[in-house]
Amino acid sequence: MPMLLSGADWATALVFVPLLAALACFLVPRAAGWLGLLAALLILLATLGLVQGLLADGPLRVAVGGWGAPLGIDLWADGLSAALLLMTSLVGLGVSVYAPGYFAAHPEQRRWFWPLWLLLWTALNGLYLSADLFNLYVMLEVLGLSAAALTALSGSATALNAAMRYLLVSLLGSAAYLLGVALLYHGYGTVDIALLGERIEAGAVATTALLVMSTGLLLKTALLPFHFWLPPAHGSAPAPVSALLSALVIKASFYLLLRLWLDLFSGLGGLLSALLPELLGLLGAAAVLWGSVQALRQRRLKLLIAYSTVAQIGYLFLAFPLAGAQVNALAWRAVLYLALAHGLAKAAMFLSAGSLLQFAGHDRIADLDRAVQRLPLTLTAFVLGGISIMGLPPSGGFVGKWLLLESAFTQGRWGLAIVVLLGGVLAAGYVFKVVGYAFTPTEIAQEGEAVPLTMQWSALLLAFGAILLGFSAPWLWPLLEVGAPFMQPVAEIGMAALKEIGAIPAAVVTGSGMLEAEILAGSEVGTGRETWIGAAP
Amino acid sequence: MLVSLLSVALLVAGAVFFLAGTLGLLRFPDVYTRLHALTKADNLGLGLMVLGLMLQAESLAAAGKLLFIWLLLLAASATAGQLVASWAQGKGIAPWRG
Amino acid sequence: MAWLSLLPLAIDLVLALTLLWLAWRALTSPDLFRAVVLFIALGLVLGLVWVRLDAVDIALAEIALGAGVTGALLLAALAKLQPAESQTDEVAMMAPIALRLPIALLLIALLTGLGLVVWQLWVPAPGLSNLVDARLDEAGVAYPVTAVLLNFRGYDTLLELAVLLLALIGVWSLSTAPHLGDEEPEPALAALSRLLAPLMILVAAYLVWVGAYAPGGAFQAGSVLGAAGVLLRLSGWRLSLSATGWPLRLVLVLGVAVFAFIGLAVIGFGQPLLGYPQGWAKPAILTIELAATLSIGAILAALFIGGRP
Amino acid sequence: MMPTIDAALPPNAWLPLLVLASSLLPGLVIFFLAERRYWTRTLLNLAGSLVKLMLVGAMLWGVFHQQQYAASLPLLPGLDLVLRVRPLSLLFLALSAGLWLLTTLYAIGYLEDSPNRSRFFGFFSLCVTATVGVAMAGNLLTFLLFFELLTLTTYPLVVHRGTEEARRAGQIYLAHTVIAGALLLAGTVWLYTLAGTLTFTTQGFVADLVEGHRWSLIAIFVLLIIGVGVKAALVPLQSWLPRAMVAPAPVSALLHAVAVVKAGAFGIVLIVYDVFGVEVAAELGVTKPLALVAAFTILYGSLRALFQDNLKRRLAFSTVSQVSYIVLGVAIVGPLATVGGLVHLVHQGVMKITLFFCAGNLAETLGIHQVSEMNGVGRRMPWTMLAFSIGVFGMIGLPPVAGFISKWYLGLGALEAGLHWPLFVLAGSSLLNAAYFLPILHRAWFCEPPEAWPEERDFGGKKETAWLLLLPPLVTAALSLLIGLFASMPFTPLEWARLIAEREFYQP
Amino acid sequence: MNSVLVFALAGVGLIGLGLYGLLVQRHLLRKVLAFNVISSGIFLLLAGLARRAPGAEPDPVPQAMVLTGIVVAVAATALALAMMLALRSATGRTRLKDHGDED
Amino acid sequence: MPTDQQQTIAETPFPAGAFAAALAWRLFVFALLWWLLTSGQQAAALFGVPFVAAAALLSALARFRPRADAATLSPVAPLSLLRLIGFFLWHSLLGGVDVALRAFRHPLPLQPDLIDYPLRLPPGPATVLMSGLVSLMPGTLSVICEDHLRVHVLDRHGHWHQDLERLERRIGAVYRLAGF
Repeated sequence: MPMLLSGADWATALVFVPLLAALACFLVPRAAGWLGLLAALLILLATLGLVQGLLADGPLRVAVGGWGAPLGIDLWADGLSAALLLMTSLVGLGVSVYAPGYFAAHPEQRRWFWPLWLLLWTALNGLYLSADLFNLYVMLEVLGLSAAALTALSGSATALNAAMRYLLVSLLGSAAYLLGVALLYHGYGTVDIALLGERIEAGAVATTALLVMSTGLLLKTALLPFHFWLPPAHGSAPAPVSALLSALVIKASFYLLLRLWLDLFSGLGGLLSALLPELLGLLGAAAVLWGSVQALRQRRLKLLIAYSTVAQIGYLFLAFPLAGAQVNALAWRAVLYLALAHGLAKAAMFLSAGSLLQFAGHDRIADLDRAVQRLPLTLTAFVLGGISIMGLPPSGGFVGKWLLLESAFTQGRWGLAIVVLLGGVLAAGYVFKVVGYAFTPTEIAQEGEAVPLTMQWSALLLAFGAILLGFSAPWLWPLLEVGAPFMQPVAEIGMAALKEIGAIPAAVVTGSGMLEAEILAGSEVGTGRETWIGAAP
Repeated sequence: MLVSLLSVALLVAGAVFFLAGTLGLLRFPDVYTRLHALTKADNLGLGLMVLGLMLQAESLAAAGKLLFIWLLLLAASATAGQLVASWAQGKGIAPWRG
Repeated sequence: MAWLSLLPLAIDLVLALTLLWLAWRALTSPDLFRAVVLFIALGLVLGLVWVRLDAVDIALAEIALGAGVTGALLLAALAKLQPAESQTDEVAMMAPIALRLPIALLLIALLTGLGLVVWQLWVPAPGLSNLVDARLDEAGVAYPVTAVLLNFRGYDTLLELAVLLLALIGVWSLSTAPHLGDEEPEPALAALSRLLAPLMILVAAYLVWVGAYAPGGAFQAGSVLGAAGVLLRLSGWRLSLSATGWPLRLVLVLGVAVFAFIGLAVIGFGQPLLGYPQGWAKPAILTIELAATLSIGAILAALFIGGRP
Repeated sequence: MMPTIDAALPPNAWLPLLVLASSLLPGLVIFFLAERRYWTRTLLNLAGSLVKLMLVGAMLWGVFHQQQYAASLPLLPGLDLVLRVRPLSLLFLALSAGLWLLTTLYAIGYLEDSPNRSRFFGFFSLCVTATVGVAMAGNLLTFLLFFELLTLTTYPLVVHRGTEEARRAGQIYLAHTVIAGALLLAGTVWLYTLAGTLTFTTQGFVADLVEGHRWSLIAIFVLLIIGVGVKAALVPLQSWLPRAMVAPAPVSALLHAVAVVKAGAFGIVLIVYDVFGVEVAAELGVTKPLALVAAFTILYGSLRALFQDNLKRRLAFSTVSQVSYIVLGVAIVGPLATVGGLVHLVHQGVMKITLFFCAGNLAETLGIHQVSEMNGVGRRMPWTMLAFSIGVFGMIGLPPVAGFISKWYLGLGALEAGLHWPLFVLAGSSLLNAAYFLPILHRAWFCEPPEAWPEERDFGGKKETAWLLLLPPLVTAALSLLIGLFASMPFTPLEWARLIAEREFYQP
Repeated sequence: MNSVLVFALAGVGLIGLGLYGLLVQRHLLRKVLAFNVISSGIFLLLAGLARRAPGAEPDPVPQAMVLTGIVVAVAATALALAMMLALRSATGRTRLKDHGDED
Repeated sequence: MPTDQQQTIAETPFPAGAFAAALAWRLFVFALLWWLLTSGQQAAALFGVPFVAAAALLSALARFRPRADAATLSPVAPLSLLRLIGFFLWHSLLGGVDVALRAFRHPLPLQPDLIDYPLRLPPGPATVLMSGLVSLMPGTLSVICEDHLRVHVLDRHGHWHQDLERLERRIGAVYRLAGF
C-alpha cells in the first residue's frame, strides 16, 4: 500500500468515516445501503493502512488537537488494538454486505439500521483507538446506546424486553466505569491510560477504581453471573444485529477490561490483584460450562448461538489466572486469538441463522432440515464457524485453545485445561445438534423465501476467515508485538511458580522456557520462537 | 447615598412582600387562594427588588436586563397561575368557603 | 463569631441532606407523578449545589437538562402511560422484602467503602487546572470550561453530540407512537409560547456568546432552544411536510457535521485532527457552537415530541 | 490465502500437497454440482482417485530410492503443519488411495438414483483427503488436524441416510470421536509443553523426558491412545462402530477399511513408534497393557460377532477384532511383530472391504441384511459369494490368503519377544473367526435358496448385479489372494512393512 | 470536613440510593429515575472533588466531563423512555419480564 | 426549529404591510434586548444580528399565524398601551398589598368564589392578555378563558366587576377594537 497517508490519518479515518457515513445515511436513507457498503470498504482500507503503518513505524500515538495528554485526548494504537480493529472491519464488512439482503424484507428497519450500525462502528473503532479513560466512557455510551437501539429494531415484544434490559445493564455498566474514572482522575490527576499507568500505585483509590470499573465492564461483557441479559438480546435482535452484538460489541468492553488490566492494574500487587484473576478465571470456567450446557438445551437456533456466546465469553477470562506468570504472555495471545476467532465465527453463525430464519420463517432447530438442505452454503458457513467455536484445527479458535492449553499445562493448571477441553466437547455437541437435524428430513415440506446470495456468501466468507485465522500467525504475531501490549511486570508469584514447575528444558524455548533459560544462563537464548517474537522492549 | 438608601428600602419592601406571599402560601386554605398569594405578592416583591437592584446597576444594560427578567417572570407567573387554576377546575376542585 | 464560619457548612449539610431525602422520596414514592416531580425538584436542588461548588456551568446544565429536559421527558412519558399507570400497586412494583434487605445491606457495605475512599481523596490537588490555565491563551476562548469542552477535549464533545443524535435515531427507530396530539392548546400557554420562543432564541444566542468567557455554552443554549421548540410545538405549531424531511434532518446533524468537518478540514492546513490553526480557534469554536446549539435544540425538541415526523 | 511453501524446501514439496489436492479439489467442486450432473461427478471422482493413485505410486518409487517428500506451513511460532512422506506413510497412503478408487467405483454403482449424491461424494472425497493427510502427517499437530477433519467429514456420511436412526448413530459417533479428540488434544499440548516439539521421529522424541516426567509421559500416552483408540475401536471404546452400520455400504467400507478405523490404528502405530519410540514405550511399561487391551478386544469382538444375525453388524464386530491385530503387533515389542501389525493394516483393509462390498451387493441386489436370509445365495450371486469366501478365508487366516501372512508374522513376533500368550489369542481368535464366518459360507453355498429374495432388483438379463458393484469386490478379493501369494515380491505390503521396520523403527 | 467533602459524600449517597432503586424497583420509569440519580451522584463526586484546592478556581476538566456526562444521561434517558413506551404499547407492561426467553 | 419552521400557507391574503410594521417593531425590540443581554459589547453585536432577525421573524410570524378564531389584526395603539401599563402597575401594587394584608390578618379575611365574566373582547391575543392581567390584579385570578372568563375572586362582595370592565376597556383600546 502506498504510504501517502500517515498512521494518524488512518486512525482518524477509522473514527470519522463511519461517523460521517452514519450522518449521510441518516440524511439520505435511500442511499444508505450503498453508503454503508462504501464506508465498510473504506474502513477496511483504513484498517489495513493502519496495520501497515504500525508494522512499519511501531505503535501510534496521536494527540487530538495537538494538545497531548494529560490536557488533551490522545489516540493510541498498538498491536492489540490493531488486531481488534482488523476483526471489526472484517466482520463489519461482512455484515454490511449481508444487511441489504436481510433488510430488503424489512424496509422500515433498514432505514434505521444503517445510521445506528455506523454509529456503533464509530464507537468500536474509537474505543480501540482511544488512550483516554473519559473518552472511552463516551465511546462506551455511544456503543451501548446504539447497541440497545439496534437490539430493539425488530420491534417485537421479546426484542423490546431484551433491548430494555440490555440498555439498563449497559447504562449501569457505563456508570460504574465512570465512577472509576472519577476516582482515578482525582487520585492521580489524569485520565490518560499511559500516564495513569506510570502514576498509579497500590491503595484504596486504585483498588476501588479497579473494582467498580471491572464490575461495570464485566456487566457489559456478560461474564457469568452477569450474562442474564445476553441470550434474550442476542437471540431476539435481527440477525445482522445479533452478529454485531455477539461478535463485536462484547469484545469492546472486554478489550477495555483487558487494557485496563494490562496497563493499569496488573502491576499493582496486593491481595486483590492476586485474587481477582483467579476469580475471573473461576467465573470464566463457570461460564464456559453453564453457557455450553444451556446452548445444548435450546430449541431455537438463535438462542443456541447466543448461549454459545455466553460460553465463549467464559474462555476469554480463563486467561487471567494464567497470564500473570508468563512474560511473553502466551495466555493473552490465546485470548486474542479466541476473541478474533469468536468474532468471525460467531458473526458467520448468526448470519447463517438469519438466512435460515428468513428462508424458513422460524428458527426451531428440529424443523430446520429442508431450509438447511436448500441453503448448503449457509450450512457450510454455520459449520465452519462451529468448527472454530469447537476449537478444531486449523481454525483460529483452535490456535487460541492450543495456546490456552499450552499455558495451562505449563503452569500445571489442570482444572483450567479440563474446562477448555470440556467446553470444546460441549460446543461440538450443540453445533452438531443443529447439523444432525439438518441431515434428517422431516415430512413437512417447506418452501421458503429466497435468500440472496450476498447473504449466504458473506456468512461463508466470514466463516472462512475464522478458519484461516489459524494460519495467520506469521503476520499476526509481529503485529501483536507492536507496542508490546502484553508486556508487564512479572509478578513475583509467577516467577516462583515457574521455578517450582521447573519443567521446561532449557533447550526448548517456549514462552516461559525463554524466561527460565535467561534466568539460568543470564544470557539471551534465541532460537525458534524468539526469532518470531522479535526483541520486545 | 440617597440612591443606595432608596435601593435598600426597595429591597426590604420586596422582601416583605415575599414574606407575605410565602405566609399566604402557607396560610391560605386552597389551591386558588394560594395562587393569588403567589402571583401577586411574589410578583410585587420581585418587582420591588428588581427596582432596588436596578438603582444599583452598573450599566443601563444591566438594569434593562433586570427589568426584562421581571417582565418575563410576570408573564410566566400569570400563565402558570392560570394553567394551574384551570387544571384544578378541571379536576373538580371547588373553591374553599370560609 | 466562630459559628458564622460554620454557617456555610451548615447550609451545605442541609442541601446535601435535602438531596438525599429528595432522591429517596423520588425513588420510593408510590405515586409516579409525585416521584417525577420530586425528581425534578432534586435536579433543581442539585443546581443549587453546583452553584455552591462554583460550577455555574454545570448548574445551568443541570437545571436546563438534568431537571428541565429530563423532567419534561419524564412527564411526557408519564402522560403517555396514563391513566392506567397513575394508580400503581407499590408492593407489586418492588422486589420482595427478602430481596430488598440483602440488597440494601450489601449496598450500604459497598458505599461505606466508597465513602472511605472519597474521604481518602480529600487531599487538595490542583488536577489539571494549572495546565488549563497555562495554555488557555492558545485555546481561543477565555473561559476554561469552554476551552476544555471545545478545544482541549473537543473530541469528547464531538462524540457527545453524536450521542444525542444517536438517541434521537434510536427513539425514531422505536417509535410506533403517533405525534403529540393535535388538539388546540391552551390559549394562555400558546400566547406565552409565542412570547417566549423568540426570546429563547436570543437567550440561546447569548449563552453561546457568553460561553467564550463565562459560564454558558452550546449545551445550555441548545436546551433553551429545545425548550423553545417544545413550547412552539405545544402552542400548536407544526412543521410543514416539506420541512420534516431532509431539511429537518440536516438541522439535526448539523452540529456533528460542522464539528467533524472543521475538525477534519484543519488537517488540510497541516494541523492535527481537531487542532484549530493559530488565531482561528475562536471563530471555529463559535461556528461549531452555533451549529451545535441549533442541532441540540432540534434534537431535544424532537426527543420530547417523540414520534418521528 | 494460499498455503505458503517455504522456499527453502526441496522441490518435491509439491507432491504431498498434490496428493491432498487430488481429492480435496474434486470434492469441493462436486459440492457445487447439480444432482443430475452424473457424468461430470463421476469423471471428477475417478480422475481424482486415479491421479492420487499415480502420485502415490510415484512417491512409492521415490521413497524406495530414498527421496524426501515434505511440505510445511507455519501455524504458530515453533509449530508448523508438516506433511512428510515416509515409508510408513506410504503404506497407509497406498492402501487408502487404492481402496478409494475401488470404493468410489462401488459407490457410483451403489448410490445410483439415490438423493444427495453430490453431497455424498463431496464428503467422500474430503474424507479421503483427511485420511491421506493422516497418513502423511509429519508431526502430531498435523496428525491431530487431519484426524479431526476425518471426524468432521465422516459424520455427514454416517448420517447420510437421513433417518432418525442414522441421526442417533451419528450423535453417538460424534460423542465418541469428539471426546476422544479432546483427549488427544490434551495429550498433544501436554506433550508439547514438556518436549517442545511434536515432530515424528523414528525413535520417538521423548527419551530425554523419561527421567523426570515418567508419570506425565504415561498419562500422556494414555490420553493419546484413548484419543486415537476410539477410532480404532479398542474395547471399551468401540460401541460407536456397530451403530454406525446404518450408513450406506460404501461408507461402511470407508469407515472400516480405508479411513476411520484404519486412521485410529495408524495413530496407535505413530504414537508408539514415532512419538514415544517403541523402546521408550516399553521402558515406560505402557506397551504391555496396550497389548492386553488389544488381545481383549480381539477376543471380545470375535465373541460378539458370533451372536449377530445382521450381516453388517457381524462384520462390524469382526472389524473391532481384526483391527486390534494391528495394535497387538505394535504393542508386542519386536521387529517381526511390528511387521505383522503393519502388514495387517493393509491386509485387513483389503479383505474387510471385500466383505463389505459383498454385503452391500447382497443388500442392494436381493435386499438381504440378515445372515439368516442368506440361504443359497451363492447360487444366485456366485461371483459375489466367491469374493466373499476369499475374504472370509483371509479373515480366518487360511493360507494363502493375505490374512495368513499377518497372523504368521504376529505369531513369530510374539515368539521373538518371548511371549506365548499372544499365540493363544491368535489361535482363539482364528477359531472364533471360523465359527462366525464359516456358517455364513455354509448357508450361502450349501443351503437351498428361498422362494423369493426379500427385495430383489433386476439389473437386466441374467446379470448377477450391476458390474460396478461386482467389479470392486472381485478386484479386492483377487488382491487379497495375490498379496498373500506373492508376499515376498518387492512392493508388496509385507516387503514394504519390512522396509519400514528396518529403515525406521529398528535401525541397526 | 468542608462543603466539598459533604457533597462528595452526598454523591456517594445518591449512588447508593440510585442503585437500590434500580435493583429493587420494577417499574421501568422508576428504573430510569434511579439511573439518573446514580448519574447525578457520580457527577457530584467527579466535579465536586474538582474544587478541592482551597481558594483556587475549580478544576475545569472534571466540570467539562460532567457537562458531557449530563448530556449523555439525557440522551440515554430519552432513549430508555422511548423504549419503555414502545414496550408498553407492544406488551402492555411497564416492567421487564423476569424470564425473557419466550414471550 | 425556528429557522425552518414554516407556517402552513394561509388561505387568506397575507397582510403584507401590517406584517412589515410588526416585523420592524419587533426587530427593534429584540435588538434592544440583545444589546441589554450582551451589555453592549461591540463584538457581540455582529454575532447577534442573525439571531435578532430570527427571533423577530419568528415572533412576527407567530403574531400573523392564521387562526380560525382570529379577529382582524391591527397594530396596537401606543398611547393606550402606555396607559394600560400605568394602570397595570398601579393595580398590581394594589394587588400585592391587598394579598399581603390578607395574609397577615387573623382570621383570614377571605370569601372566595368562582364567578363568570362575559367577555366582549374577541378571542385572540386580546383575550389572552386580558386573562393574564386579570391574574395580576388585586383579588382576581383567571381560571378559564374561553368565550367568557371564569375568575376566582378572593372577596365575592368586592367590586371586582367594575375592575374587570375597566381592564377590558383599556385592552380593547390598545388593540383599537371597535366599541372600546
